[in-house]
Amino acid sequence: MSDINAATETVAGAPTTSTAPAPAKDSNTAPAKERNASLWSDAGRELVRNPAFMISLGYILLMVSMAIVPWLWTSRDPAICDIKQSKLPPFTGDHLLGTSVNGCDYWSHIVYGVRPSLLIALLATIGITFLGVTLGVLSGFFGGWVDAIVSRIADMIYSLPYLLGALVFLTVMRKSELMTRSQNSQVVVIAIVLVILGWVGVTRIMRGSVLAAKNLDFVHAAKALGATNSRIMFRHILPNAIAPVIVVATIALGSFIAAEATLTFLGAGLQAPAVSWGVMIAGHIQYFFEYPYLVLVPCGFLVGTVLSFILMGDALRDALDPKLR
Amino acid sequence: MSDVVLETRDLVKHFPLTRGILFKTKIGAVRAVDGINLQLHRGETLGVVGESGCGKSTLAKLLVGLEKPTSGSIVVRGQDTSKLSGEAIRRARRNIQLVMQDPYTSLNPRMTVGDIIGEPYEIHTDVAPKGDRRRRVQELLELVGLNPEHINRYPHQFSGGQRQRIGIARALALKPEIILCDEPVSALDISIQAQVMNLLDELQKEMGLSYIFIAHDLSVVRHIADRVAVMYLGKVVESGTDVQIYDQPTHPYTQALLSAVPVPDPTLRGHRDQIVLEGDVPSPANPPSGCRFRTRCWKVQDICATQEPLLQISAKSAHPSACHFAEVRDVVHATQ
Amino acid sequence: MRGKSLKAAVATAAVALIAAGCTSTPDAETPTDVGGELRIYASEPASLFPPMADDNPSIVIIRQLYKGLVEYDAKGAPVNVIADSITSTDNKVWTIKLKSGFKFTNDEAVTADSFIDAWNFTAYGPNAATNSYFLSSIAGYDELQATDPDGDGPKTAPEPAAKTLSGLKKLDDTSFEVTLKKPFSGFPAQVGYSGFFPVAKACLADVKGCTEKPIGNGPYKIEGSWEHNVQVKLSRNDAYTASKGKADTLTFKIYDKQETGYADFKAGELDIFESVPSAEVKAAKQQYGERFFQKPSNTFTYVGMPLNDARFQNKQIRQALSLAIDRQAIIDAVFDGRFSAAQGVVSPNFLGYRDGACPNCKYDPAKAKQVLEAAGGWKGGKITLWANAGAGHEKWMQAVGDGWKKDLGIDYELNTTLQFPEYLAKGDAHQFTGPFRLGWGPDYPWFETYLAPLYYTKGSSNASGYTNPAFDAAVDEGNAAKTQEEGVKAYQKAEDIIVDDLPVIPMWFGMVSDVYSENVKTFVFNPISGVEYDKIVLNPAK
Amino acid sequence: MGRYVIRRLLQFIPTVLGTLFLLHYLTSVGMQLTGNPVRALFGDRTPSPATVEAITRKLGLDDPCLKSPGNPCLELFWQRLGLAPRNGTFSGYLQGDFGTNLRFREVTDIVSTALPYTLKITLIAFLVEAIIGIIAGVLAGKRSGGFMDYVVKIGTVLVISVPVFVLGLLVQLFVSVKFGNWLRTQEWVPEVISRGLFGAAYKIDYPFASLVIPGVVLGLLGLAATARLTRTSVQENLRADFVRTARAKGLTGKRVIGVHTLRNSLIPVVTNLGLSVAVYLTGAIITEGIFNVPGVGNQIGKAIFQGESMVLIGITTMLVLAYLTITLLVDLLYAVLDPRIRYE
Amino acid sequence: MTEVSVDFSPALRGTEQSAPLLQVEDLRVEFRTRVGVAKAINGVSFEVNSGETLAILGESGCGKSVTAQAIMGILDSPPGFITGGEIRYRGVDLLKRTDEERRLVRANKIAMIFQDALSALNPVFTVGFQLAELFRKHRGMSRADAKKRSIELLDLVKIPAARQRVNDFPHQFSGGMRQRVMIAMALALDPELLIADEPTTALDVTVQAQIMGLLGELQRERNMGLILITHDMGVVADVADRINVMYAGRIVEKAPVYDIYAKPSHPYTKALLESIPRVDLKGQQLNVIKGLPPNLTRIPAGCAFNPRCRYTQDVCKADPVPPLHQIQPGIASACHFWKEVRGE
Repeated sequence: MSDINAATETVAGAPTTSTAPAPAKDSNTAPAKERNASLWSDAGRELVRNPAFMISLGYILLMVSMAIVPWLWTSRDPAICDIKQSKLPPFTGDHLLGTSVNGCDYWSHIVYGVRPSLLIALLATIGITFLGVTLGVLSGFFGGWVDAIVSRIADMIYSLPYLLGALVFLTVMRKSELMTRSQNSQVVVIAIVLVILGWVGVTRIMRGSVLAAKNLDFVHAAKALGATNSRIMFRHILPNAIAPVIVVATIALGSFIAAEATLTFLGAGLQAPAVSWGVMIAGHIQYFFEYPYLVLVPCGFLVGTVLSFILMGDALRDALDPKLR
Repeated sequence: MSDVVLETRDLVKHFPLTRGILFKTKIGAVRAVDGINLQLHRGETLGVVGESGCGKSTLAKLLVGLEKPTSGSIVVRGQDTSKLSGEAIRRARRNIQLVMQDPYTSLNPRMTVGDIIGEPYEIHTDVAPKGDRRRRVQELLELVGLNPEHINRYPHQFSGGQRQRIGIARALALKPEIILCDEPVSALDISIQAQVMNLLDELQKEMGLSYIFIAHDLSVVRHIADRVAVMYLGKVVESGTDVQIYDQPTHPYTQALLSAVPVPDPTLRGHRDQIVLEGDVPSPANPPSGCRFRTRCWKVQDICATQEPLLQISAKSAHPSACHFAEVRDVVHATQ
Repeated sequence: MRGKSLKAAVATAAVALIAAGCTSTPDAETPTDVGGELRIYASEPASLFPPMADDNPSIVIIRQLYKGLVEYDAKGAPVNVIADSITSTDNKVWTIKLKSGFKFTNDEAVTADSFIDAWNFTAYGPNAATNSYFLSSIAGYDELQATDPDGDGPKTAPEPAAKTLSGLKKLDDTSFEVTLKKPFSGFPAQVGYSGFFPVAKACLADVKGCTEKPIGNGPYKIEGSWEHNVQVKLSRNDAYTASKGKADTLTFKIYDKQETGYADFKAGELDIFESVPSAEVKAAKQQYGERFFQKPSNTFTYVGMPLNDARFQNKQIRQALSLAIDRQAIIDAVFDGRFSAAQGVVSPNFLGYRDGACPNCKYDPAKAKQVLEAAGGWKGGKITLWANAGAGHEKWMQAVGDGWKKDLGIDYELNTTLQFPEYLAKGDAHQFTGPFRLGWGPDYPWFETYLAPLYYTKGSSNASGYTNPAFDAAVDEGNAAKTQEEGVKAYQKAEDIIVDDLPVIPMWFGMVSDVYSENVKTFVFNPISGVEYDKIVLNPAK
Repeated sequence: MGRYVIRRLLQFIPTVLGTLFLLHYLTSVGMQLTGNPVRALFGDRTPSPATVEAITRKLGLDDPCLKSPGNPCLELFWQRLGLAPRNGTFSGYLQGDFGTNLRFREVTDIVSTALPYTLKITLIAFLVEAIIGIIAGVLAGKRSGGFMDYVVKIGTVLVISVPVFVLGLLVQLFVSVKFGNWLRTQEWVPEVISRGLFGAAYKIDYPFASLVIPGVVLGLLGLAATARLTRTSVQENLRADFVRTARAKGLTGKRVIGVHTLRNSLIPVVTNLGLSVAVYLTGAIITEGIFNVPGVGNQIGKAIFQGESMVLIGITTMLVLAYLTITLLVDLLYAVLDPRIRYE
Repeated sequence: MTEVSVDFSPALRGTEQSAPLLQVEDLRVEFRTRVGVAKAINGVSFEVNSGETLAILGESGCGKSVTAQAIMGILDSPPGFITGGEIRYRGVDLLKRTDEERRLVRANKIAMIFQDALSALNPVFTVGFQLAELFRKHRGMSRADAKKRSIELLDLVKIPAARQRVNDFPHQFSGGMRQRVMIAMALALDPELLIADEPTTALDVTVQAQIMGLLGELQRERNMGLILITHDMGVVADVADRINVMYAGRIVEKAPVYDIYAKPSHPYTKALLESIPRVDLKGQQLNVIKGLPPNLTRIPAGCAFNPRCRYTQDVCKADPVPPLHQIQPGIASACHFWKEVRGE
């Protein structure tokens, strides 16, 4: 299949002849366009054309704007509730999505509930990416005892079932002052626990990528030039190994949102009166049979968000993986 | 000889084979490079030829410092680089630069051409002041026949031959005396090979470079090399000028190798002295005793198994040849 | 008196509410009533060994396996079963005479020793029996406890001073004498609790074996052994001579979640389901009609006041807070009416209960504002409402807070982060920084059980830290009273003090919400001991 | 191979010890911060200190280190392992003593009753995941961009994004209760289907049938991963030269896919399947809870919320060992599937 | 995986033994990729007869491998589509036949060997399995018989100790031995035509000589037609009878082997010959072909070689594409200035 690969290989850049440099007028306009002709911009162009990606992105942006400026989306204060207005169905009066058991406006809870969910997921994702990449690069690049220690710890975490680990950590952590102080500190604690249990996957991917990248010719070339270890790691290996991590991180972001809901369902996540989708679902699950919308509405938003992140990760994977082109 | 820019003395590289449950013990070694003596003179091209598995790539890695030799020394301008460490080795490396085989993998796809060629300056910051680097990179691009305006492009926007030029430009950045070319054209299309070989030729003349040219393609080596060393299983079996090696080969392995090279001339069909070797190259982990080529050699006698032939000039070989029964035999030309 | 039960259950499952009520159908015994299998919704018991079983799921089954001195009639009054008589002249020294003819399933006769040995076992500290507490009113109890001298370590604690209770005296094989530390008129009612049940000698010798495969003296005996987390199957004990069980088999099917059990009931897998999930009550009422059984129960939920906190020391503040809670609205919204709003601090099923005993427990926002103003208004800032984590209390506590915010303008926050052990410990140590939710279940059908433990100075569950000599005196008076009427009067006096002082804000009493299948012909319910499975008659199989 | 296995087994030791210590430490800190779990047994009533103490001592939780926050309780750890004496005797994991729950039921007993259910549900989930996942993955991979490809892509993404507790409840409501109740009104449906298969909870009368739906719910998540992995793997292998060779050999399409592509594609899938089994053994905390399966996951869930540290540590130890063993087996299986891999 | 009906002697209906072994007429193939349509083959015609060796010579991307795959019917589709032309085997246009008929032609009538034997052999099956598969599926042989035949085949291609090595996996063979296995596989069913796609590119020269020798020997013995696809002008000079030179999806020159080296008629061929170093000549000046082969999605108008050609004039830069001029019988060139090129 070498033929057709070669045929499409040079398509991205205009073919130029080496002996006769391209005419000057051509090169005046070219650089601006060429500058972004990297893997990422190729991927970017492809993603823009991918409807699933764009819809997901739009949805996420919507959610993010709710998280940042919830008051633009609802004029109601989610903390004002009237028990006598309990469990109104959607589209009753001025309650777009009805009211919760406590008689709180459900739409305002949806709007204000995005923030903790997204925040936890975002913090946890940043955490696993940072920790996972660092440890993965170190253990992949240096090998030896660094690798042995990281691998053993990774084994430990891996062999601890995720949910079990999270529950154990959280039931311990929640005793600490951190969990009782404010919603934000609860968010941080949950994110930390998710990071502690989540970095292993990223580390393994990163380690594998680094091991593969370590033997690439251009790394040898840099070494032969006398490049230092840190230069090789950060300038050469990292940029080339990071793509799969970004894909995994996007998907992890989605799964963390779901994880927060699951932990809350199990009573180890955020606690009311904190407003989050997880709290909304967990708090109403017992009313599911009679008032299914109380569960299905926040679930719908949750699934939409998780779905969006996963679809984005998926699209990103396809766009970044030259093998699938 | 004062103009020797690089010399290897008994260069050896063994990769240990280990086994063990908790603690690894050495149970043997892959003798990739097993005692090699080479000399490279200023301005000349030394070709190193051999089949895959003969230790060519390991030799290349040793020479540019990507591997540490097990024993022996690599002397660059009188300084034994294999004994250096840290900063000193990085300085020593400036003098010997590498052009790699695969133009697709040897350039970092995430860096622009300018970054790739300019990287040597960032590593060896004293070579060029910061403000001057871009200009120098553009000069280099021009030197290797690329458009200096393409400094911001990425490698994948170039063809294989152009990439190989980028690789050469990178190697030239630090103005080294020696360039080690490890199969620089074998991954290129035939119509492009000649472009790159001619470029290398021109650069050598212009800059007084010395090349070590490692390749499996004997025709290419013949074209470019002044002197040639033939490797088999980690050892040099024959060395000499290109005429000596190609027209008067004395080692049976060299002869077999040369005779197998097809010549693009159908009129020579059936008129060349063809030697077809049997079997494969033995494992370098367990090379034959005595002469390593004896298992495939048609001249083999008892002495070959017991006594290792030295690489030396003998009665029937005017140039060094490691065979007890060295004898000239022209296999390249038609025997009509 | 399903005891304690309730509370431990609350600790684990979400809103596990248990019930007490009265029989729904008149007893009509005919020989054809016998037979069939009764499939009952149950939770995993903690133990099937009476001294160790203090949780409701265990007690429900133990009541079928064992019989005690007394059981309770439809009004909750004790009726002798194994006891022939329980008498005292001073409410302090009680003489108990036993009927003869009762046997354990291993043919061991039930004698005075069966009780004395069991009670000594339970009371003896190192045996670590969870029901030990119930014996603490008997003279000599303290000598059976060993306390770590320095309280800090595994150094083996000293042996207790005695191995048997000095307050227990065997008179002969069928009678013994119990001496209490203090007079207590409720003693005959108290001994109906399963912690006072007799235990066979063989059991005391092999506690573990007897836990898995009990040797009882009740209307049913175990089939096979306890199948953990799956089921406990009982069959009629024909050697039991008092009123025999009706169904041939009682199968207690064990569920982890109410919802799952209810789904199975709807699928026809169960005959009796207790505590229909709140959200399904309305539907159940409609669907099952007659077969839906609802009745107030004895579990009491309240919001305790941290009386050590200066902000809550003015009783008018407490009254205002209480008046600003719309109990019925919360019950309807959050629990679909599965509670009955508290009108006092004692269960409606108990002797001495009075409708509307607590004038401050009605929702009256106007009066609340007025009282608060009279008290000088609220200057305490945000109120922190406490509840234990993971037990489903957030919703209604939130509603309480929302009410205060709306009617009194007092802002609140919720702290529901503590797991039950820590939460309880915080209560024990009077460390709550705001109103806290707690519950209470009676240990025996006697008014006093709602008073002394909760409000008596240094009472065993007095988490508010309330102390009032007038109240203490009223309870003491009731305990020593010669007649029931006198006692109740004294207890009511004590209740009046509480509903005015409001050391806790009464919220509601539980509501039994049971459903039973078409297989059940007569459903029998006891206000104290709950569903009487042994008395339930099944329709003949089709 | 033998050496490799021995080396891997030796590597188990630090991992297991590390996990054990981690759990030990966490639960100890939990107790140090929360207080004695025994207190919760008594609910609203304050028990007498003597009683609490007696129970605590009997449970082996009377070590004073459990009262000083942050103390790693090393002595207690060694005692639990059975490497240090407690009251003069060695009794810990090494001696087969895994402690008891708060009601003095032995952990080994708890596990041995719970394990059979979990094994059954694991088997079902595994079969669902392996069979459906691989078939769907192959169909999707065979024609990338085709209908099945989209079905698998969308299906798997949906399954991943719906939290399992929501999924479980939905399945229970619609499949087990609504559809099941209708089935149960149909005379012609055998009970094993109507009551067993479509029951809302585990039933002792139908020990296998009633585990099928929970098993399927459990297997769905892994199924998504397996299908995707198979799909990618098949797609990759279909581009491989040896598949081209197989076609050049004039083999039927069925054989090219079924033999030459599938076998190679299964290699990465096997790892995933192995890890899934490890997850099933424990990951059923929620699913087992919803369907009332008295398995290991259910016990773990209870142990966590009731602070039964001994149960938690005991079960988890066994799970970690199971996990490690499975990963080792998977690696060995790898060598069987891929002759290029040799372990030394 | 059993075929429903196996035709053990698949003879294609309508074939005439008198017709040429293979005739390709105006074949066109394009690849529809996301970045555009790449015209890989733009009207290629040639024929091969029994016992004859036709070399298709060209650089990577010129369409020579695609031609081979199109003939074999193993083009990856999508993205590859045959958009026109005929491929006649013994007079029968294969493109008009059903997939099943085409499948039976493969290996039975036309076989193929690939460049990289390591990736072309399935790594997870033994060499014996992959050989025997042909006999079992196409000839319906028993396992034992098929194995016996496999060993004979390995003997035929001179693999030492064939009886033992038949159970080895591909990675256990050296490069040369693997290529011998490939040859054995291709010859198993006695095809009439063998397509060798760069069979020695991945091999060392000494091994290359062995393999080319073996191929030639077997071809002579069996009187097979051989299409040798390569970029190596040396190899071609040694073995080919006739040569077709391809550039940008077209044949630019056809000639018998002696003529082409002696007197090339197309500037591309000529430039190629001048740009390759020879092992037997020293000091030879290498002529450079400037520029790059064209991008197949944007082939220049007119003669595709015009931007790199030293004979280029305006006529070359405009359509129509220069047709193949018949110069002498058997010699044709697609250059307007073939006379100048030939120096006539």
